[in-house]
Amino acid sequence: MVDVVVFVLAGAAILCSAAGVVVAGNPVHSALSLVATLFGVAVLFVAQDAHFLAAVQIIVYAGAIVVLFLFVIMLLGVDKVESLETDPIAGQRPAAAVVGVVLLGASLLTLMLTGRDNHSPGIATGVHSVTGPLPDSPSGNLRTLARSLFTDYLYAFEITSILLVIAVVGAVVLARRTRKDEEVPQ
Amino acid sequence: MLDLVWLIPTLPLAGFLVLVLGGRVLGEPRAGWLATLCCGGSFLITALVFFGLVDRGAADRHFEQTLWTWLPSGSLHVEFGFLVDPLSITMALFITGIGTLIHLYSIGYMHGDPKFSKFFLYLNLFAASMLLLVLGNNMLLTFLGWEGVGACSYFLISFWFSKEANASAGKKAFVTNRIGDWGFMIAMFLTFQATGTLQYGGEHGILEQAHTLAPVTATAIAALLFVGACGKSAQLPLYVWLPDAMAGPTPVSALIHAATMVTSGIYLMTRVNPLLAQGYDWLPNTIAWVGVATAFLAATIAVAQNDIKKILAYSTVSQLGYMFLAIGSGAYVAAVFHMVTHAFFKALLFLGSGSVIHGMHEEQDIRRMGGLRKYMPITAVTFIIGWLAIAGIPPFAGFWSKDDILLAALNKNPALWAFGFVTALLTAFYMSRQVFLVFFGEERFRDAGADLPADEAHAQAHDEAQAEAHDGAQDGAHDGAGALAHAHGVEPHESGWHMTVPLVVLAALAVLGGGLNLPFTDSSKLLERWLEPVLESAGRSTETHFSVDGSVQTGLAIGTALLCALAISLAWTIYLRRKGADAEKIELDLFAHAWHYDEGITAFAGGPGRAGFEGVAALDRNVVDGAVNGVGSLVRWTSSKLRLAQTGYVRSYALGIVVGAIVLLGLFLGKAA
Amino acid sequence: MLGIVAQLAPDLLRLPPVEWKAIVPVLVLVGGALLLLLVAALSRQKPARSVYALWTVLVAGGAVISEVVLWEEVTDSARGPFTAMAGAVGADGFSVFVGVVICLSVALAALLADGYLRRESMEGPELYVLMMLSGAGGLIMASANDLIVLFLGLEILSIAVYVLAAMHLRRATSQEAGMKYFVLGAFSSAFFLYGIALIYGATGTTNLTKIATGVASAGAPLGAEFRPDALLGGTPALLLAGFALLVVGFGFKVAAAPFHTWAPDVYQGSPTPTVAFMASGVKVAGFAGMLRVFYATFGGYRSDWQPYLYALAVATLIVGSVLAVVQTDVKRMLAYSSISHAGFILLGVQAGTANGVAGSLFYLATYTFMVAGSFGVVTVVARRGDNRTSLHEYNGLAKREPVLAFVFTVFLLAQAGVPLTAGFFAKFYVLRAAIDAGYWHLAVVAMLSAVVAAFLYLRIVVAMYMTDSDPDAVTERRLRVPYGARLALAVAFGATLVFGFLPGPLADSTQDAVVTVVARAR
Amino acid sequence: MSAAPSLLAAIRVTEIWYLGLGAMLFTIGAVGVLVRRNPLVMFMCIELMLNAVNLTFVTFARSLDDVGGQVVVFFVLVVAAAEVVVGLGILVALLRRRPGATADDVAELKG
Amino acid sequence: METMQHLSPHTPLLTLLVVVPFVGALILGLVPSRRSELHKPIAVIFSVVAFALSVAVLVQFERTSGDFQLVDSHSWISSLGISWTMGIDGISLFLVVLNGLLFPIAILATDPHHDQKAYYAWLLVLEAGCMGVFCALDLFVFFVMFEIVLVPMYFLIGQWGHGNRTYAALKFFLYTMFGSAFMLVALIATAVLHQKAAGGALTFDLRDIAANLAVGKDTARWLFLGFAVAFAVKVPVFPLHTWLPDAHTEAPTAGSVILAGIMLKLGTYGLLRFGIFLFPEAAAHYAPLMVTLGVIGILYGAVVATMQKDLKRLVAYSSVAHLGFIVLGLFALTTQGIQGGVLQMVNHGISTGALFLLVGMIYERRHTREIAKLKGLQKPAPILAGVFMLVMLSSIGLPGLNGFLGEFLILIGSFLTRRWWTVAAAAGVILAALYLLWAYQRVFHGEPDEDNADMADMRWTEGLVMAPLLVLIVFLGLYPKPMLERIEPTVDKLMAHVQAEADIQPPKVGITTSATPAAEGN
Repeated sequence: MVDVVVFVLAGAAILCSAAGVVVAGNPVHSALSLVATLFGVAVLFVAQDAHFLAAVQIIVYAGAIVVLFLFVIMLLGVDKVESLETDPIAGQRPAAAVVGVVLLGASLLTLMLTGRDNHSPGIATGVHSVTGPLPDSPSGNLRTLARSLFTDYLYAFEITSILLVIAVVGAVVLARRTRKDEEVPQ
Repeated sequence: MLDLVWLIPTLPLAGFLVLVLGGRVLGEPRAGWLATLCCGGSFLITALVFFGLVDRGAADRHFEQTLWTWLPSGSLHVEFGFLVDPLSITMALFITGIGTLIHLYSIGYMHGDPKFSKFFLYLNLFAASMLLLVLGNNMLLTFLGWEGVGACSYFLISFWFSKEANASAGKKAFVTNRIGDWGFMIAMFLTFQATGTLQYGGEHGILEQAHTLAPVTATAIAALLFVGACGKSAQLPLYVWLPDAMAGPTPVSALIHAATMVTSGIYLMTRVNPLLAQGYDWLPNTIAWVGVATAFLAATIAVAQNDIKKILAYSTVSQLGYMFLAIGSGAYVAAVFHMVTHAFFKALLFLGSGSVIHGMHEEQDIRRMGGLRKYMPITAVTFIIGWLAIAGIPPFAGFWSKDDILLAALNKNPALWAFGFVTALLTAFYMSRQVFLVFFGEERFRDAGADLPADEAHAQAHDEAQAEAHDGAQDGAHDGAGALAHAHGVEPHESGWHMTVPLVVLAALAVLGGGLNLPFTDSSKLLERWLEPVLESAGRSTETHFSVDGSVQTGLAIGTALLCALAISLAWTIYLRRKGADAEKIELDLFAHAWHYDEGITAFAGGPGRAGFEGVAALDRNVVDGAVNGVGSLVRWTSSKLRLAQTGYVRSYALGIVVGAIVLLGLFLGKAA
Repeated sequence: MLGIVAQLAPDLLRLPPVEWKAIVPVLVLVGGALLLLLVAALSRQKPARSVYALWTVLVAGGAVISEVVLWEEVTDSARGPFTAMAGAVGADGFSVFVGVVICLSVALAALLADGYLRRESMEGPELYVLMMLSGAGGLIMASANDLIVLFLGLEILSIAVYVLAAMHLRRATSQEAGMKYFVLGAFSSAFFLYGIALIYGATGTTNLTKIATGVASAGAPLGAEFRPDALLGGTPALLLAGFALLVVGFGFKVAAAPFHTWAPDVYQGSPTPTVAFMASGVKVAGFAGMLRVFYATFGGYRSDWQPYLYALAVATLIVGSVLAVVQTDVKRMLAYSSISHAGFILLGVQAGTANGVAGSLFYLATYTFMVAGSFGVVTVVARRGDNRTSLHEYNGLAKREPVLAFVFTVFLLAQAGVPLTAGFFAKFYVLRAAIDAGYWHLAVVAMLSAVVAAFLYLRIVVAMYMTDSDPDAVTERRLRVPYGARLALAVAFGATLVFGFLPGPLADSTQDAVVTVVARAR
Repeated sequence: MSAAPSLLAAIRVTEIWYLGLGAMLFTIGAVGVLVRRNPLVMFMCIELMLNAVNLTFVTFARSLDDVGGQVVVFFVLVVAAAEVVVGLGILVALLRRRPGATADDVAELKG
Repeated sequence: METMQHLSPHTPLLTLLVVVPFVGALILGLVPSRRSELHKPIAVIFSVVAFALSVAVLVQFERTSGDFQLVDSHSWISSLGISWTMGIDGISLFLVVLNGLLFPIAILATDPHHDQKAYYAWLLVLEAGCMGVFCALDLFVFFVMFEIVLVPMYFLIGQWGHGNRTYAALKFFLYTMFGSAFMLVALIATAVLHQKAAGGALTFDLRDIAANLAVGKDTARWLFLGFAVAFAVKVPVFPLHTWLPDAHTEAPTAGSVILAGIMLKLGTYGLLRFGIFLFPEAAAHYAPLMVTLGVIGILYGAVVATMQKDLKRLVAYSSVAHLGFIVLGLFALTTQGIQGGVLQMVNHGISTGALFLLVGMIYERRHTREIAKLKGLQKPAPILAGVFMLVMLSSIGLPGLNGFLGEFLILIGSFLTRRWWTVAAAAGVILAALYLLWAYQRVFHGEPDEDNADMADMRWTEGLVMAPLLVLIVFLGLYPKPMLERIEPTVDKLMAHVQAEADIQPPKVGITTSATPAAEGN
């Protein structure tokens, strides 16, 4: 019963704040809504016994990424409220609405179809515990995760470093200032 | 001696080649003499071959000479070879004979023309082609000659090409002939399919196989060949080119458009007479009716013509109609007989008219002549002989041959005879009209142009195109001559010996030509006996079994001659005694306009015909090519519309991605569901 | 550090054996990039700029050499393909072949970039660093034997290219291109990732070998043609939806319609040498992933995904060729042409046969040269500012620059598929595969679209040879073709012709490089 | 009184709840990208989508009793971080030249 | 000739035929542009050498054999079973010789006004390609050659053509490529299906495939259509002909000569070799269609030609009509029809080639091809007019000149199997006279106006160049036996093949072979 309540509350929070990200005129509000969403997701991680991930979610996402967003908002002063009454691209918004509904419908349909066809209960038809079973206790979560990360996913783990190098180099390159007089006439 | 046959066409051909390469170097008059010698040499060889043939027995008068294999392809095997038999050698004889005379005549006639040597070059080529036509031992070689003479005719009609009308006339002749040639070609295809060969003679030749053919096949082949003959020999409905062909120099009219080329249709039909015999009866009937209709129609038209050559042209058409009447009636001998006599007197008439034109400084309108006998006596006398011959006055050549034809027609169908008979009267009448207006009566050429009746103005206008053509004879340098003649009048003069000698010779032949086939006794029917080997294979006897007895025949002949004389006197009354006062009662507008037939065709070709062609061309531009360009435009249009989706807005692109994802999801789920 | 941990607590962490051989090419590229970055950052006086390009070419060459060494092993019948790094890397002929092509693409783009950077007064070795790292991402994708590794490789490849696209800071269009590419790339990545999640749910793993060989609930392998639905009846919707979303991701990377919309804008706006890399290297990597996942891993589900790749191929062919018709910017034209080429390559992919894979690989390899050469010419003609790319700039080029025009013509005709160029054989091989698999109708569509596309190439030829120069172009200074670009063009030109006359060796290697399920751990 | 709790107790939160929620979140993110003009907000929406995927992974990990799904989330986080860094870098470069530009304003390249 | 006899039978004459002009083009490419005095001599030398080689081929040809001769085969792409196989038989022999003859003439007869080097180089490439088409016995090599000729011709039209040249060049290229698109698919399908059905290795060898084409009847019909479309465009068969007038009209004189003289024959040759020979049953099945299109082409081409205002366009449409005859002949499927078709291919090449040369001479003097602006040219230029007349009469099909015999054989052959079509087709003979004579009248007859009065007559050099064609026009009209007897064995063999495969009876000819005359069914 508790999990139902948790799910409903967290789910509602996630959906509401996610909607907030989309509809908030001020990007700062959007960013804050994003934080709320991330928290909600973290709660659901906990509800599914992914305690460590929940922590990382909060620290990395809410703590680092959203801060970065806010930082850029402040840096560039793009915190001006966007008028959301109309969309300059004709038909974009209704199309988005239709597309959203259909996309959601398709996703849910997928789940339902899978549930229908699947003889075993549940949707995930896959083979169980291929990489390794989840730990029984929350305390085992970190250890299991770490072992998997450094064995089965060692390669993936190592190559994320390349990603980070690129991010750094990219940021440096793009943030470089240029003299105005060198502007290329278009 | 028969082995020399290859030399017959080769000599004029050699002359042609020499003139092509060195004609200009030779110049006038050597080029003309060379050509004449070549033609004359050819005549001599023909004569030698003729005697060689005569030497052989009547049953053995068939000789073939193969030079090389021309067209070997599968079961089709066509040789380049010659066939010498009484028919072909008869043709060759009068072709080379008259040809030589006309070559000679032309030396005088073409005097001073800047393209003197070129004229003889064409004449020699024509002679060679014509000889190939008659001597060829297969249909394809005949066809080669057939088209060759057509091409030469084209060259010569448009010889003075500076005038558009001449050029048009040449083209018209060629194209109209081609319509006939279409029939000829189909006939060859059918022949090949039916018999497996195109050779005339020999064991497996067409003529041998003819009687084994199904009647329908034989009829089809013969009918198609007749289509070809209609083109070449200017029969209805294809005769229209011949009157226009008078645009060529007069010797050409004499040689090609009177004596030789136009008779090749007769030759062809005679050559394939076994096919006609094997076929259904409706075909000879049709041929006879076409012939007589042409004869009658052309005669009526000739009545109302004022151009001296045009009268003769229609007369030629009319006489050719007679020959087809003979063919259709099964009287091949009569046809050939008339062909020969006609060659004599019509060549004579044309050459005479050429002499007149020459003497009148390119005047061709008979209304501006008159009384010329005083100025050009030799021309006048010979012309008058020709006139009497064609008018069917005994004992001139025309009387005998025409009489043979009328008898055959009567035998076939009295109605045919009736038309033929009326035509004979008309012939006598219009020829008399011409002779009287040209050589007798008052001299109208001094104040020419002034006294043309006003109501004839439009007729004049109609003739303008043609008249211009003749006015402009002798190339651009002479252009003004005709007009000058109108203004100041001319002093007619007799032509030189080059021109008069052929006239005299031909006049003699026109007088004596009837002797070839006199109807009195079997032995006097020289031509009939001579041609017998060619015709007996027809399966029908050449001995025409007349349904009327001899005395009736004689009576009819005499009656016809008398009535012809009456027609002459009628012409005398109208044109000499009453000076053409009531002429318009006979020279109907309908006749002057050639029954509006040619005009109708011209109007059709220039109107709906041309519009149709334009329509197809427009179809090609707009629909066929339009479809191609349309595809291009469609792609371009699609592109320009599709690129609107490429808005530049990143959100639209994202929308596209989502839509794409949804579509793929939908497709996959559709599979799952 | 991990090693230390592993030594200290062997039972806590048992590190998988590291098969260096399999990852050396990646390491060479990454190491080369990092070395360059360090040297450039630390050295006092900047080395001559050409050194950067030279270094990049050397590094790429080194990677190629290491790939060739690997090739000897994986194509050896006695040894054959193997997995490495706990099954995350699959070293087979396919990964090697694709890796070589990507390295070539890096080298060619670097050669073009050399003169370009100097002309545009752009600094720094970062471009080369990013290119090498991006190339490393491509290599990772090619050898990925795990969907997550594949995804990471894709991101490494893409994120570097986003930066490359936006790098010309003085061209507004460059940033626009970067922004568009980034937003859409990240967007499509999310779809792709979602797809991975669904497949994970459907199969229980992200490891391709395991997916392919299958693990029954009892734990016994079912063999290469494992299909869960064989037990359950019907392919699970989850898996199918996963396919669909993966197609979205791959389709975006290879610029297949309707996920192509970014390509024209990005190609037009990005620095031209970068575009050369984008059109070759990125596309190659995208197709490599696609082949690995669909052909090798989900080969048993061929009948499920083939129809949709078919539809994708048709749409791509048509959009690419038709939309090119009205373009007036050469870079944009070539962008559309690259879309239509993607359609042709899809022909081979969707055939779902070994011939198809080989054909696609042949196409990718030769297309790399053609497109790098084409954009090389565009780079040169664009002059300083990189914005003289409109078609009329090419008017009368044959008069002014006969050699350049001729070389460009060869590239264009090759792309049009004129025989005796590599482009013809490329088309020939994929067509043959499609026809062999019974898709002759698709082959007809492809050839017809090639006709439409030919119009675009011919238009450029018309401009160069059959149109007079613009008046001001005549008075301008002659074009300078930098040595790097010369070399790149010469190599591309040579390859285009050589493979056009003698495609045999290359085609034979593509046969050896047909992707398989790599199951053997070394 | 006891009926409601027992009813509630009868309801089990199964994986489909989570998966459905993930799908909704994903859709909201996707729609957000389509309707927002501020590039920053668009990035945020993409983050929403990635989160939805993370949620899905974690859910599958639990139903499959497999740790792999959870590990993947790590990598997704890294990727998200790297993406944001580069994306914001591009945005900075762009907006520095054209302050206040929205995604729609950057549409010079088209056709 | 002596030396030719001494050529060893192993000399790869046919390969040399292709290689020599190509090498010439390469050498020309290496000669500097400013050494313009060298360009034409080099081109002439190589084309004359090629001609000499083609004469050597003629001499070495074994007259009585219907097999492929002088076969010369080298493996090219072994994995696909593609080999460089060259060989000729009676069908291709004279086309090769004609090709060898027309190129030196075209090169000698005209001078480009700019870019000499490229002009001659393209012409030589074109010659190599055309030689390749006629000699290739490998489907693939044939296609390569068939397609490669587009490029030089495209440049010849586009760079040295007249007014609307780029449009014409584009149209020519794209239209032909459109056709080839189908052929390529059909060609690959043929090889692939043949392999599948017959087993063994993939092969593109024409002889192997034709010997036992192991595909189903319906499949073969589709394949035939694929090939036929390509050839129909090239021929061109109504309604796919509209590229031709544009291309012919806008091409430079040499281009028009080669287009009409040689390149249209690629289509008819293809129809014969890769249509009828390869798919006899399908050819017989579609013969009514092809024959109908041929007949429509004859009449339609003639009618449209009549209304043309441009002299070159008129000649171009006359080609549509003439090629209609060839199509009719080929698909009559009789010995005479096919033999006539082959003969007519050569004859049309000679006479239309000559006609285009003459039109080119007029254009060079008067700078217009508009019929309305030309008048009375016979007066200032009687020799030109005479030569024109001769060539024109050959084109009209005057017996005694070469044009007639081909047409006659075609018609007599087609009459055996397609009577009513032939009756209609023969009417084309009338129309041919109409449009050509009318054109001649408008151009050469009449009184020249001042623009035309001073036109120069033919120079002796021009006459010398024309002379071989004129001699051939007359010679082949009177003595075609040397040609026919070399063509016949091959055609007999082909007919036997067709009759066996398509299960048709040879047409009955003559009374002796049939109890009831064929005409009975009339």
